Amino acid sequence: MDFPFIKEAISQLFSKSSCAMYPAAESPAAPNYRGRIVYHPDRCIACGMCERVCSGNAITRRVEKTDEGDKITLTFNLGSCTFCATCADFCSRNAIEFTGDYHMVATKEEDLLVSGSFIKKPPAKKPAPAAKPQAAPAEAPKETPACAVVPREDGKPVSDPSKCVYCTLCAKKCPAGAIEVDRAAKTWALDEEKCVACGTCAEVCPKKCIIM
Amino acid sequence: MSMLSYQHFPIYAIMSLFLGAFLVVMLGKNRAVRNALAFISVSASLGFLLALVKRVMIDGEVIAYWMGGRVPAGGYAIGIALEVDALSLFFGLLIAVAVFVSCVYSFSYMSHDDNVREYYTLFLMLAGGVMGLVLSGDLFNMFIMVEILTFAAVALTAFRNTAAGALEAAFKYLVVGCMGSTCILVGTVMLYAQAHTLNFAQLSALIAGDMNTATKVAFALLFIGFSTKAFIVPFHPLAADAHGAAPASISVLISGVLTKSGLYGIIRLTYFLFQSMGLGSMQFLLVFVGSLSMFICVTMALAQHDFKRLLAFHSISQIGYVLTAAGLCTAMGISAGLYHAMNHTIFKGLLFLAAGAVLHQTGTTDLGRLGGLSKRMPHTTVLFLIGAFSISGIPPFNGFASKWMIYQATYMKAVESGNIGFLLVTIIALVTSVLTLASFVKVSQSVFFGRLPAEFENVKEVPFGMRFAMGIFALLCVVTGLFPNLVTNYLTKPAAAAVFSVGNYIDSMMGAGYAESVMAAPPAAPVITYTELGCWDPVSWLLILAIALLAVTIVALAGKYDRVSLRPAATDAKHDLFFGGEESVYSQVGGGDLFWGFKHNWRHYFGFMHDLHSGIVNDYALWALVALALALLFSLIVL
Amino acid sequence: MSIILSALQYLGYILIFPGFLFCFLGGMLLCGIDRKIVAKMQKRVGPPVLQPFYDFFKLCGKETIVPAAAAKTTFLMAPLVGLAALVVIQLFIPVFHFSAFSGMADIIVILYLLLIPALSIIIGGAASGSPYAGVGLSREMVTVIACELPLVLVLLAVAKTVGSALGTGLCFSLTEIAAYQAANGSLILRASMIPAALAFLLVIPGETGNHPFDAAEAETEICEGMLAEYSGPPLAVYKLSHAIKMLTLTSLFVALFLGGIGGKIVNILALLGLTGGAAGALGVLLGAVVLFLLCALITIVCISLVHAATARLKIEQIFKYYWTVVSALALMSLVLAWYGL
Amino acid sequence: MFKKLIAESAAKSPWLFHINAGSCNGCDIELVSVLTPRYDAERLGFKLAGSPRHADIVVVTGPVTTQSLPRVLRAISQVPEPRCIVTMGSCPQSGNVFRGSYSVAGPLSKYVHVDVDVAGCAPKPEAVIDGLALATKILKEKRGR
Repeated sequence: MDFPFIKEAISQLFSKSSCAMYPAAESPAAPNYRGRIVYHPDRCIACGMCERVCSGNAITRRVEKTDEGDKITLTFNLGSCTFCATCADFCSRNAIEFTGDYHMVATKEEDLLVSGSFIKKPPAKKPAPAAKPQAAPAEAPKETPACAVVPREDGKPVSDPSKCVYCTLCAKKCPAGAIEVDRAAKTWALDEEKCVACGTCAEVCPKKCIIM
Repeated sequence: MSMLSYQHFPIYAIMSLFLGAFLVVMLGKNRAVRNALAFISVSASLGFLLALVKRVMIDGEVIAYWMGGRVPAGGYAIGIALEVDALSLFFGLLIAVAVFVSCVYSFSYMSHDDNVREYYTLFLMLAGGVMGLVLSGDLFNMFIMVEILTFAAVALTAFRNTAAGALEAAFKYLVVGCMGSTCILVGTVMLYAQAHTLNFAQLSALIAGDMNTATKVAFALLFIGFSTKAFIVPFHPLAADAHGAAPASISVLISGVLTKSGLYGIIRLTYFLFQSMGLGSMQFLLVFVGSLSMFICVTMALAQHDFKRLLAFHSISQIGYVLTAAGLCTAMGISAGLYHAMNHTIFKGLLFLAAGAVLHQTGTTDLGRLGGLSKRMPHTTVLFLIGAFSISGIPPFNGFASKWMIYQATYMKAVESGNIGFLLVTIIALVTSVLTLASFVKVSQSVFFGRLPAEFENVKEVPFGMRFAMGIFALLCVVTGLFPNLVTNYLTKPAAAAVFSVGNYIDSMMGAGYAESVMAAPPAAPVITYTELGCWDPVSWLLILAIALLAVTIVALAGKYDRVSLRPAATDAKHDLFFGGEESVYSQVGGGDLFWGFKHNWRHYFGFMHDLHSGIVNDYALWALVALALALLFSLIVL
Repeated sequence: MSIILSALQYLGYILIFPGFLFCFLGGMLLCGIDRKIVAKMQKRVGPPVLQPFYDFFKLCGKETIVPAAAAKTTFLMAPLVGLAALVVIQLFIPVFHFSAFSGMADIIVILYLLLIPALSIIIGGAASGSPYAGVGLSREMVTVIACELPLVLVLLAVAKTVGSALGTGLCFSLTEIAAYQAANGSLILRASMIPAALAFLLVIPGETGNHPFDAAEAETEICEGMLAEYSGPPLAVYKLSHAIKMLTLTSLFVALFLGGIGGKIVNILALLGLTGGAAGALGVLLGAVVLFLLCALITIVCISLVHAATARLKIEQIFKYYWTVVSALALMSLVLAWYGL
Repeated sequence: MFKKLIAESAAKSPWLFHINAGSCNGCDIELVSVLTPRYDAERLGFKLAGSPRHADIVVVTGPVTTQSLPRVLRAISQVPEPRCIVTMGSCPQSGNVFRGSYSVAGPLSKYVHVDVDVAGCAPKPEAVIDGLALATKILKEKRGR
């Protein structure tokens, strides 16, 4: 039988211990450590992207009708989160931020929930004359008239066929997947239910032919 | 010389047993009469011997009793004589106690068996034979008693002929036993041809002077004959098979009594008849054979799977201890040997009775199938533990006192003789003691602790008769362990003195002055003094241990130590055994799967031993012949 | 009156000085020092030295669960018997020149009394009925067999050396050995005794069941072996007897091989000019402190260093190691002692 | 005095028993790394115990699969009082990414009262030490009663 570590054992006896005395000495997390989630409701546009990409489906959204508009609360359940920060990557408004705070110890369920809410006001435009957009009956979204393009009253995007080159970039970028573009038939259609008027298509369009 | 004077007590002791045997055959139809007869004859024999203790042990008188009043005429002893000196009385007492307890035990132990009448007849014949052998002063008379006890033992081994291997074990025992008896007979005949007398004392006076080849051959034959009776190394597998099959009360007799008679024969042979123990080589013979059987049998015992076979091998290993101690030819050695022989009869008897109790209640002694019996048979477990602790030499019990004397004797002999061989013997003795403890840990885990198998769920405690018998042995275990000085002063020292005073033995038999006239240099009777070197005085050790234990238990109980949580409902996971989370199914770790580390390191040794002990009778007969040849060679060269 | 006085004195010996209190404090402190030094050797900070006390009192506060398959009384009584036997051994080990029960310190008896704690843990494990305990006790017994041979050889060597020096051929009494060493120097300084001392040092971790040789109580492989079913106060008693066993064996080493220091204590007292009762009491106190310090030193050398330097051995490696390497060392010193070195 | 001493030492020598209820071993390594020289939980008295009978704090990792559920509950029930149950990582707390799978028997809190949860998908050793320190405080209160 041999004693493999006698030299190390004896030499370490007199050297300093390599112990980071944790509770006494504070030990900060690594620079971009993905710890506790901080949610900025003001930036959020409730596009639901984070909720869909979260693998641990830790994000839940609750919409309440209030007089000023829809009060949307997003709750992040740290107890079900894998801290992979995919939601932060996908959040086009980077409303989700992972801080370096790793002290996530809780005795009650609630301590692990991070939530924030904001009121989503309807668009500032004059109120719609008749049916409210949400209650729009199921008439098919017709092509807008070929004359000069006029922005729609519910704030959703409309494309100017004259300038549109049907590059389908807006369809790809639309988080809600509400735009269908058919290059052959040269048609551009918008699905009102899905569209959340986030403005990504307008931003992205190279020809700036989408106006809100 | 009235009928009741003490002179007649030796013959009464023997005859009460034989008479009992005869009467049991005649009147033993119903159970009560039979038990009463057996009890009376056994206690009578014990009573007669106890009456002699004062006279023989304390006053040192040697009783010479000529059967039929035929005193020696013209210097030649014609009649048959009984001679009881301290040594024979010591062995006689040992035998009487063992026979008494075994008889009490077998009243309830044999209740299940049929034709128990024959059992008691053979039982009393065996007891009478051994008592006769130990008390007789005539060489041929010893041979006759050897014949009686051998046949009684063989018949009793095969008593439960339905048991597997009983007939085969009895046959093996018969074959090699008869080889031993014939060796004794031929040896006796050769001695008679030399000295024209059969009287033991006269023989030892005449033989010791002129040692020609005939007497040397006679020595070898007699030595081999008596070692077959004592089951020493070349003959030990017989004992294992015999004990495996015989009923437990008979195992007590075989291991406690039969082997002692073999030892008695060897001691008489080497110290008295040939007075050759002074020779270094003779001591080497006894010590070598003793330590060989000590070590081989304990390692064989570790490998056993059957409770009684394991105990059988242990009894041979303890006989090895006694033989080693007796072979030292020092006062302390003999005394230690005799003390250990007595202890061995007591704790080995207790262990065999415990094995019998287990067999009686569960029907099997296979270590693999038993387990957890302590929950159903608590008294037997406690009694077994007392026996196990005393055989492995745990201090407060008797095994320790005698083993401790043996270590001192061998070590002192090594120091005095300067020969390092005896040192090796001490080391073997100490290591064997630990191996004995290991095998008894194996037995206690496989039989009494561990998990209780389903088939023994409704096993009940043994009847009171058996527990009472075991209780007697357990009490003796503790008493002889606590008062060794009592035992040594009154029992072993006089016996050791008797072993050395050959001259007194001869004179008391053949008349004063006979020894000086006949022998060239009559051995002077040495005064027996030896100083025990250590300071083991058990009573105060036990007192301190008891006080410490009391203090610990009081503190524990004060701390509400016994407020424990027991299982409330029939099934509740909290009080189940921890199985790594699994459902705790029945799984017993016992029997063969213990001590893998030791067996793995000794696997070549165990493999060789396994092949050697083939169990075929002609192998054992061959061993007996080889042993005889070696003995002849040895005695021709050495004596 | 004097009987009551001497009875009280003996009771004091049993309960206070070399008995329970000294064993409890000394054993636990020794265990604490051992754990601290092992941690230091692994570049860790390690638990506070009083950690064994905390463990002991915490376990005393826990609930004792007796499994249904266990034999209840044996299960509960076994730890107490082991503890009592260990304290009895400690009583007979002389503290240099002071020995509580002077007439009765005997090596062979101590050798056998060391079996009782091992037996108590074995019977306790067997009584619990758990298969882990079955495997544990089989390994514990093999470890006991393994340690027995070298221990026997060492004790015989010491007995022979002191015996031949005193002329009685053989001396088993510890007090005589202590007196002999006080008179002419510790035994460790003699040539023939160095291998014996080394062998004894190697036996101590095996006998107490410390790290490299704790196959019997391997918490990872067989869930603490025989202690698998113990919880609460019985477990506390077993941990306590494990700690006391370390103290007993190290003080046995001091008594056997470093007795010479007793002589120096005596002449230190003489130097200070103290005589009579005061010197006796002070001498004993000084002796106890020096004994504990020596024990701590030996624990660091033979238990902590070996614990930190190597990994746990398989049970057959333990057996082979003890019966070849360590026994050879001990045999060498026995043969040297035999031929009068 | 004695009872106070016991309560004090209950907080100073908490022994852990680790149950892996189907974990991906991320948390298991983190738990064991707490005992390495870098974080050295032993200086606070923590020690990994081999059998639940010796444990005070039960650390459960993994999303309590249906296969391991009965075994986890049996092992936890075999721990003597007073005891604390700590779930480590997101899996025992909510099933994490495995929630809703046919073989996950749901969060541990459905079956047993969980005292402390250390969140993090493989929480940092420091967080584990915090959790265990919190558990010892709870142990002391339980002991105090």
